[in-house]
Amino acid sequence: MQHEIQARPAATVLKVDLEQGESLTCEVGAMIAMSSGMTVETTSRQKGGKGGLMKGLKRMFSGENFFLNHFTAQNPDQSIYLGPTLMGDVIYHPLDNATLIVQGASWLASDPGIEVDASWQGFGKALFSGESMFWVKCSGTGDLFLNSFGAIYEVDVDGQYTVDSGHIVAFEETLQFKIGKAGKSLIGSFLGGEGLVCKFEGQGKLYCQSHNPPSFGKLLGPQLRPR
Amino acid sequence: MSTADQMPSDVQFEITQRPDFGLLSVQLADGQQIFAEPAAMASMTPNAHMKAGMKGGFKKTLGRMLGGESLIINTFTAQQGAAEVTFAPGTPGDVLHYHLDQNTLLLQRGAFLAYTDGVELTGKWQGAKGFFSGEGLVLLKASGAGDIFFNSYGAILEVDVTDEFIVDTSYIVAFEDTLDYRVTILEGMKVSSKIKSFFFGGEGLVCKFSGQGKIWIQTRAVNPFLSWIYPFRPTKNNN
Amino acid sequence: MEAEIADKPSFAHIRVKLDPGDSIVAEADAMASMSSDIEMSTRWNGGFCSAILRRVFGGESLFVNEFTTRTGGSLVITQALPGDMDCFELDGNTMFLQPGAYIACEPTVKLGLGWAGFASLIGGEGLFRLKVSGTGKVWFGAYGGIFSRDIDEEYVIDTGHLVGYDPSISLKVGMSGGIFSSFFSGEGLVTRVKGPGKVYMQSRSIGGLAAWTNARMY
Amino acid sequence: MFDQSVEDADFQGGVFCKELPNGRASANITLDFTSIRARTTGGDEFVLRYGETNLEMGGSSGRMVFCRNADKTVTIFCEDKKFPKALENASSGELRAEIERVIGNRKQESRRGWGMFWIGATVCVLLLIGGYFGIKQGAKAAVHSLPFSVDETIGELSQSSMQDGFKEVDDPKVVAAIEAIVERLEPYSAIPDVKYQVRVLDSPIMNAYALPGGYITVFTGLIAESESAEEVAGVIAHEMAHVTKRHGLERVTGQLGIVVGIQVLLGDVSGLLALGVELGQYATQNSYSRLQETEADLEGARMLYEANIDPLSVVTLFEDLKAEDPLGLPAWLSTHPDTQGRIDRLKDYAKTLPVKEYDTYDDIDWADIKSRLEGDKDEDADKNEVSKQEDKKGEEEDLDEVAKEDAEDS
Repeated sequence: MQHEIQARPAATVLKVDLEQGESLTCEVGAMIAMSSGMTVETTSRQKGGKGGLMKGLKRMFSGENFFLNHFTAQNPDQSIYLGPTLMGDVIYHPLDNATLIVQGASWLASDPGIEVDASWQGFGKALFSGESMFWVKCSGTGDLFLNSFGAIYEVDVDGQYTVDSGHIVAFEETLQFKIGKAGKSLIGSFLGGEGLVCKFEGQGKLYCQSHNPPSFGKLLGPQLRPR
Repeated sequence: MSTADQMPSDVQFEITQRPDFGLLSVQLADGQQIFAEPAAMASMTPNAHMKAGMKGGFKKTLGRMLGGESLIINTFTAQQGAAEVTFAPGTPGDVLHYHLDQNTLLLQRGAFLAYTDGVELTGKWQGAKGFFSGEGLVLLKASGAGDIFFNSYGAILEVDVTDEFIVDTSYIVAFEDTLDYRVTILEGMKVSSKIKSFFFGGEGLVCKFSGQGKIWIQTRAVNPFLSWIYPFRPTKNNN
Repeated sequence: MEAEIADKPSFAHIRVKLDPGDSIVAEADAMASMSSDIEMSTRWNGGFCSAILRRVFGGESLFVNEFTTRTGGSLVITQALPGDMDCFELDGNTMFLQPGAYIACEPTVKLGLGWAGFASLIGGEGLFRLKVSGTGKVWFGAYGGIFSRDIDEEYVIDTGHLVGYDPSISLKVGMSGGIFSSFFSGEGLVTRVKGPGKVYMQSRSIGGLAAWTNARMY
Repeated sequence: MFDQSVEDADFQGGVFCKELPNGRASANITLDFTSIRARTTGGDEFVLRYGETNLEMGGSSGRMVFCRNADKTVTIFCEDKKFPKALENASSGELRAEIERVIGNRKQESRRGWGMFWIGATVCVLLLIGGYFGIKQGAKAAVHSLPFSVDETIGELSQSSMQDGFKEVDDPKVVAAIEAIVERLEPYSAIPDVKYQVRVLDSPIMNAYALPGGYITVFTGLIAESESAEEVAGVIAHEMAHVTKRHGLERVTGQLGIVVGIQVLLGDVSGLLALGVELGQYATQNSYSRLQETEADLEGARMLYEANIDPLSVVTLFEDLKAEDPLGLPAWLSTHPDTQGRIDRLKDYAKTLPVKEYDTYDDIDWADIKSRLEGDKDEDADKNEVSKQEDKKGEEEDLDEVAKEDAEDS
């Protein structure tokens, strides 16, 4: 499987070349275009896996779709173009028998060997960070593609790192995150618009997005026709 | 990303800020004209004279309207010396240039930004396949000889089709009329999963292009953006 | 201090590296992430009264955050809009920014509110403008890409595309064409700026995006 | 005791080391008598002797064990639940103290986490409650510091933009009668020089409403159902009280104020607070109206009393209303205080007033006014049926917010 990421960071598109018989599991609605020798299968489970219904439901709670689309090349030299649904970036993160915790809706596509499941992140964190209660947990070995709103930048955490809520895309399972205040005082943090932030601890990779979708939505929304 | 920029052109232009916020700036020689969709002008030198009007008679205007464009086309003319006009579409996305040489380009609804003298713009009836493709019954048809500038939502990918190519219906920006397309359900799907894909999979209906020619694909679709922004819209006060 | 604007023009954000003793002031909620050796403190955006004025008329927040460090660290500053950012360095001079365009500055820069005049209001650019003066770098942002023109005499800018300008620039409201054309062209009123001086513009406008979105909503 | 099974046990985990490509690799971990061994998928082997190993717990689950050497150049990590126990056994107790320390830390942290959660939740609730009352009072004060001309402008705009589809009654006698009622009350209104403008609309609705600035509308239904001019005077006084107490403006700013207030104070507070605000707004609107209704009842009664009209004249009308509302919905469900409650409050208030002789509207022949409307009705009864349907529709769609809520009063 070869891939190429083009037009970064806002209108990013992912082109994946597949050999005959190779498959790619994608987020529903991510396919933009493809060559004509491909087939698609829609299921709620990992390709060839079991236990679809519950997994699908859990994924729904984490902000992903109930279904997954598995594209398979029937002929040699096929390619497929994938894109996130909103303006944003795509990154490549290969997994080697490891786990990546991904913020809901940031998973774009992965090797069929990677299990895309949801993991419970805790009530308190969800309440205070404004993030979802379930996050997507991608584990296994193979290629993994994530998307975001905003450009994605990578941070190698060794010790502590602070991220404003709404800017997390994904992090390796070796990192722990807690909710904390951004500044010295809690009130100050709130007045400064930062409020509670996510503090990462440990060692591992962290992916952040440069922009926060709700902030943009709140600026544009008032100018739109009422619903 | 595109070879269209090397095409010959009748007008001196530059497209900057590609592909996310493509901005077209046109340098008009004294007396030269360019025609643009309403509200596209971002800035201009004061000697660029703007005039709004209908162009191309009733039938062409009606065709354009059905193709998702406005009744009005603005004409910018350089008066007393060279003038500069910059055009920006409303959407975040790319702007592309294409030089027509007595051939025809089909554009998705609302994709047209500006054109030079010699280009004719009208609508082209698509019938049932237009209906199923979700792109509307009428596409915009640009023909004649001259430059046309069109815009997309997201970046534009240019694909040279030599045989067959499949594009999700919401991502088509433009294609040369040497290509034919039909709306189809993806092959190799079982009946049950066809239905599932159609309702839940989002990838049920696609356009299958065949023949030889260029097709331009945008990297984002509009509908997901509309549904994302929905909760941010103000609510009607009806209590 | 090292500051670099990354991912221009669509998702521009500032990647700042602070050395001990450096500090940077940023708009509330502009911090996206930071290393743990950065300290954040919140204070009024100027004095109490001017902060309130700027909040109400200048589209800026009531508070700003100041980031400092004892051991050195890095942080990422961003804006709510997907779009471009640019930076200029003040050397005792003044610049005007449209409401909401300010993102960050060095602590030596003064933020004030200026009356932009009725021409600006009628031109759809708001009654007030943000006045930045003093010495140091100022980062500002826009929706869409930022492009600039050095104006000698006069230049015509569509409503909603103006981002910032030199104090030597004056604004006038005009029609984009004749009465009929102005009304039907979708351009309506435009801002006529008179130089000499530099104007910064954005290649998209929120109004344009809203109009485009509204046309597709049901 | 030496445990055979531990030595054989394999754990899945990983290694951090600068020398590895990418800085990390997944690894197979085994434990022997002296050390932790990790063999990566790339074939590299890393060994940590128990004596030089420091432990830490963390990871996204909080249960991942990190084993590090003193200079932190090699880290072996494993999330297996059995790993800590196996480590304790294999190291023959050498790492027991370390393991107990990290597990203890984790438990303490978890407790602290929950503690923080409850404190945070309580503070949020308190802030919401505090903010709600603060803003409610603040909005009221702000409204009353604005000049009354603001009310007049809003009222005028609302009145002219309302296309309610009702026919205005132009019978000079009817209009004069209602105007006379208003004139009599006018000198006693709390804000002097309010220019009251009265109109009578032809509709069977038993109602009247006021817009800010003094625009009062009476429906013929109210006149038809009333027994005397004094009853109608009671309703009109209530509406005039809405005007002088500036309830329309209060409500508008109350709704705007909460959002603006929170935004001015806090800037951008997403998620939870936004939800809280919306809920708070809803609650405010409801109790605002109830408070305002009560306030208007009492202020109306005061005006009636000072104008020498029996403030209890309206009670008979209320009793009719009560009979029409057999469900007797409790007050908290609606924006209107329950009718019996209103009657009781009025009676209580009347008791506090010094007894005096009340006048009646001798100059108005109420029976005549009513019969005039009756006559009108007979003439175009059919037409009314049709327009009644349209009226209902018009009421739902066209009346703007202030007008509509006021139109529901009686």
